[in-house]
Amino acid sequence: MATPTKYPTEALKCWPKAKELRQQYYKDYASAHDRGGIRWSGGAWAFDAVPMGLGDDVHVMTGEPYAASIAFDRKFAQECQDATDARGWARDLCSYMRIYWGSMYLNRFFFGGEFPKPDFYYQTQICCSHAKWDQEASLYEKVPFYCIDVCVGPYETLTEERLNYVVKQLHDSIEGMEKTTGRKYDDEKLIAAVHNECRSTSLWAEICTLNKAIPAPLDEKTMFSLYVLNTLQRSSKQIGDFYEELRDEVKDRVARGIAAVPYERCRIITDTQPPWGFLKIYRYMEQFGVVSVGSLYTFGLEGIFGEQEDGSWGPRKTPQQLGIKIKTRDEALRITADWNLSRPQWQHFYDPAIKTRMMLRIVNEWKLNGVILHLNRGCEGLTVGSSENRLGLIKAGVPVMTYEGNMADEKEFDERRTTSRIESFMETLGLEQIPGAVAAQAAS
Amino acid sequence: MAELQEYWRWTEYTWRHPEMDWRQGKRIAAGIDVGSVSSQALILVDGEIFAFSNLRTGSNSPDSANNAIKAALKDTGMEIKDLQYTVGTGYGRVNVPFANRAITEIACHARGANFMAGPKVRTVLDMGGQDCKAIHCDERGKVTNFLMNDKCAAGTGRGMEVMADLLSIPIKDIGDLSFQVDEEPQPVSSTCVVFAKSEALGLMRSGWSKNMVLAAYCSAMAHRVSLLLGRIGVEDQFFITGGIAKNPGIVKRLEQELGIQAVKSQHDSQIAGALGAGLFADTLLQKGAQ
Amino acid sequence: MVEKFKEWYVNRHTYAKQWKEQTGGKIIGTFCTYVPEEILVAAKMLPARILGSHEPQDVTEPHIFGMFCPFCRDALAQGLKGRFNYLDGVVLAHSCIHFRQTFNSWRIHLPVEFSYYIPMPNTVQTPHARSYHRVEVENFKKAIEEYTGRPITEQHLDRGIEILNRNRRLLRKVYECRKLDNPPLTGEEAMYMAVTSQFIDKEEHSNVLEAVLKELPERKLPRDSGIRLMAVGSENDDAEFFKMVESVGSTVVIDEQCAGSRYFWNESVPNGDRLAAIANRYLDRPPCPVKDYPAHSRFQHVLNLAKDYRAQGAIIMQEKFCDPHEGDNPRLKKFLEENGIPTLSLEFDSTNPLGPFRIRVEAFLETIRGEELF
Amino acid sequence: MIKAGIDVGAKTIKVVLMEDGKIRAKAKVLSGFDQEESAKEALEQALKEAGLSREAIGSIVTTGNGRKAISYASGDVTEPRAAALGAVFLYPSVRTVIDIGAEESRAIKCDSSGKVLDFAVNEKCAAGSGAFTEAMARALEVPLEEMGPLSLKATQSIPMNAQCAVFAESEVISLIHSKTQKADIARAVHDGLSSRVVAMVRRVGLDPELVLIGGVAHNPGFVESFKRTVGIDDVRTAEEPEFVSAIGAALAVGK
Repeated sequence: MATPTKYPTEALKCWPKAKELRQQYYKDYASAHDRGGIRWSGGAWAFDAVPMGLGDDVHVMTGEPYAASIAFDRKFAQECQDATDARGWARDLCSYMRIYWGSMYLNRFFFGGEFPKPDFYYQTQICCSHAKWDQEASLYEKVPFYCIDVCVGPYETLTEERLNYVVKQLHDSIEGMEKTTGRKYDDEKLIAAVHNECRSTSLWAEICTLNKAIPAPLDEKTMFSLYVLNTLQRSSKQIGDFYEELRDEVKDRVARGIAAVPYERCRIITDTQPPWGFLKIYRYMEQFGVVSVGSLYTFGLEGIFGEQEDGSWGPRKTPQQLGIKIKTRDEALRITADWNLSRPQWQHFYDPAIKTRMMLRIVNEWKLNGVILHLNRGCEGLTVGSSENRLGLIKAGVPVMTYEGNMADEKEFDERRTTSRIESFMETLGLEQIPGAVAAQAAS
Repeated sequence: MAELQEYWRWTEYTWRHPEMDWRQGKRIAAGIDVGSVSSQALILVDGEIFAFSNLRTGSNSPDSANNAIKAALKDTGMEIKDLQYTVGTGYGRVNVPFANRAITEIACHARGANFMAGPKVRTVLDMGGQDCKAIHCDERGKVTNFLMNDKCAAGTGRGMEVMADLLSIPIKDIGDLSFQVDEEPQPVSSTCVVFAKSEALGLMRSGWSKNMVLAAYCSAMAHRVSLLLGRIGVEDQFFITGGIAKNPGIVKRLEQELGIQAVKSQHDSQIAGALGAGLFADTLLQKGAQ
Repeated sequence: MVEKFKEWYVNRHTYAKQWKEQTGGKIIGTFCTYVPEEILVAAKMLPARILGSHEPQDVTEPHIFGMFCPFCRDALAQGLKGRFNYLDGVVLAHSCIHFRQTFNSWRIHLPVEFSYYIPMPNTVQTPHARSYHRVEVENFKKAIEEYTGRPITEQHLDRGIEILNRNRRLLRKVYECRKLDNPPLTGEEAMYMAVTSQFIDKEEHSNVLEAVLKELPERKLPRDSGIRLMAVGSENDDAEFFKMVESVGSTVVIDEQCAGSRYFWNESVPNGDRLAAIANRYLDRPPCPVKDYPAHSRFQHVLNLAKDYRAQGAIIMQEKFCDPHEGDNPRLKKFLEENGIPTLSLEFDSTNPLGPFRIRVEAFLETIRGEELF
Repeated sequence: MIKAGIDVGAKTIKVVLMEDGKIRAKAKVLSGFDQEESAKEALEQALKEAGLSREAIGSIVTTGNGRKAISYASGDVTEPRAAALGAVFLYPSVRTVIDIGAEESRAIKCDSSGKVLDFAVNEKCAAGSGAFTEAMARALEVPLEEMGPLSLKATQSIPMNAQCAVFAESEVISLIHSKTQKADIARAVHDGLSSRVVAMVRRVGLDPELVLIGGVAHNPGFVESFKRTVGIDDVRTAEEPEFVSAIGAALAVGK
């Protein structure tokens, strides 16, 4: 077989900055109280722009990314999950939740010291586990819990009443936060935060859209450490600024034909969170010239997309870009509600057919050769409907491979079986290992 | 292909009180524990252990019960008809032909443990072939709360039996051998007993010694059991019944995990169930049961 | 008369087909117990709840991954095996994501004339859920009107509400008898009564209930009722399990499950606005844990039931992988035990080997019986 | 020239020697602790049977879970590919290959050239692999090879309610203690296994042009259950099911 073309590659300049932002984030949270600031915890999908109205010293720690960081430390991850098991919780519950609880029960903060107790929990309910997660956490920590129900059906069926239902709850939550913190709520700060949120999430969608290029400027393994910033605090200006910088760098990579994977000759996407402790399976696929250009998960968890003039998928236009001037609290809440309800990764909760449609769109627009679905035992929320997605993709003629695993519980991932499964899938795609790629990896 | 020698079984034996004359006794009570792997029959005379047997369970439990009681009665001059009250327990408890009543092994193990290790015992761990029970009891050996492993046998005696068979090592030696390693290896991850076999083979193929494999299994099992115990709450004065108590490879590692020592007893931990059943029989006799 | 319910339970599909022949009416499959049946009954339709059959099956593997609850797979299997081929429509009111898969796979692979998803509020504890859900119930009514081409008048609604309420009242009355020292019903029999009300014509069902209520005062169980137990937890109509539990010296006197009391416990309270009355009824009913937050409002209700029915112990029935219940049970267990109700937790699959369960149940009963052995 | 195929399985190692599309010799040994050594032994046996010397072998291709452990192999192929190649070589019309091994079972969809189009693997579930029958045989105290014939004597069909192999073992023991006939239990065991296998096969689609390979295909009790479950009367089982993958491996050279 002829040796495939080798594209030029370069390290991502923004990389260290992303790392730095993450570390600072957890430091700030842990030390917030020392500086008289406010701490809240909850889900990465919480309306994080809303608490911003409480002041500039409001710090958040979202549960999922925190648990994911722990997942890389298999030993501590296991200790946390054992601590949760020991309290009688079922082993098949969300593994992020079990890790977060464990860290809380053990009173051990992954980034050093005791587990920082939040002033309140703030969450959205779309996955069955979300409300239960913070219900337990708030009872254990004896702090208030505000939960916004966003189960109002897919965005394409959104009505005025459905939007109002969410907005009214957001209003209530602000009153609650004022009571809890004894602070006066500042609508100007909310408005700014909503603008930032839309900017950050639209920018990420734009960056993902740049990955339509061949060769792909980014591979999913890299994207994992980039998309995460939006899960931390998408409504902060810093994060938006970072994505702007990143967008420009990725644009430049596309212009100069810089690839993420040197021997790219087969493009795929995966699905749901990967088994964090075993990202090497992505490196293994690279040996065959396979690049994962992302997933509905990396794209749509925190990227807000919209149809472009030409009907293709791209960043949704932000209120700023549309010249909308937000004046009141209510306007701000309506915009953030509508914006979040359009989140791609929320749609499949109602119907797998919607997700299949989005995936097929990605298959075509990102020019893919196949899809790998992670049947993630650690997250029923993102795995829900996966089997129907598989059938839908196969029906449309897309080669699909599935593997079972767990994003954060290594007991449920089998490395040997998964690798040999990938190898078989490569055979069905007619791909063999590229000596050059193997050697390069061995060297690095 | 099937190994002829069954390394995984404990050896059978019987015991008899050296000088007791049962004919002097007022109450003769018996307890029969028909477990999935082994069966015990135990006879109490006026509340004192007179004789017992510890045999393997055949796949035909009524016979297991008969064989066990016959073995216990052998050369004692006592016959089944002399038993005034008999309680059956264990998986085959409802199939003990000559039993007056059946009581679960959970109640019996707690009662037996209370007799064997004293009234201060609050937590009893029974690791049988099929399941693992964490029992909390009061000063009379009355069960106040209990937990059993759900649909997973990792952490039951079976795991060890599989290893013994696979490595052709008598089960009684496993514990000691598991300590003959330079350093404690990583516990194995496999949670399914059925896959433990291939996992062990894989480890051996990658150059692990038999002892290392044993060490890895003992610590994995000790860890799983400690989680179960954690859920019921381990109090001081904690006692282990069942064959597993004879495996220091697990017991010592478990004690390390829990940070407390298990109470030791001069009795064979495998008779706890039959003993408890016998004690219940004796109580019922005193209460005038027929 | 009591036997009638078991007969219905066993022959539910034959019943449905006959109902269709005789009435020429439409049968709507309901997913979970949050569908406002008043609307369907007002439109003279037969609501039939989609349930499993507790038999081993091998047909759902391609559609629902094995990490989701056995109930949602067992239920889909019934559809894929063609047992519900008489359905004209299917409706789901938002409950858990597990069962939504059953509904969606059904829509994809078993097309029916009418399918509707009600985005019912999940946070039933917020006051805003009321005005919102009223609109959704109204939308549902409109959809039904469009489908049948007949308007649903206020009189129709009143009729629907009354038929449902009557059935609920009667079931409550039957449950009342279970408070007696020697309940005239076994838990198994009560389970058949409650479950069948979820797929048998409500009026027909109510008529038999009334007849049974006349019989009950004379009725005696052929055995000592033994320990009084409560069954609490996930969907479970596993008759074999109840049989076993009641064969080892106990009687289930009350339940808190969607196959039982949760389904019929409260009524629609008619006020001027009928749709609001219907909507509120479903927001105010004893909730499935998936809708029970921020507060655990359910816990006190469970304890009250245990006390009113003098349950001596509670069996917490946990459907494997049922996250909402798994998210409640450890705290519920603690709550009950702190209030003097011992509990036994069991993990259920669609089919269960009774041997291992039996040991646990017997041991549990021994701990409750207490002194006789000491 | 001679092409050797070695299937390095979890329990046994199978070797096949082929020459111009014909099978010259076969051998099978227990895997043991040293798969490489056992493989060598099996290879020697096969050469002896064929009256050939080591030099006569042109290529050695391995498959099976230990396929990477054989240093002297000239290459290796994945289990699905080997199974598909071997099955289509022996039975050209086959489009679905069902491979039930001791530890893993697989359903493979392939084309006329033996190219794998889609496949499903029974993930880490003992209840869907040969290990299940093995564990149950032990609980029943019946030699593994007698399980199948025994189950054919069943007089009634009882469902295997346990979903997991280990829980099933307790169930079997409970059944024994409730005096259920061993034959009926054995049938329940095979029904349980086949329903799991069929559930997996449905993931790639159930095509009547199928063949059962792997050691378990020898078990008449399983095959009967399988027929009942899929509702196909003439289910094709390979004549020497355990060698199909080794044949496929031998043929993989140059493909």
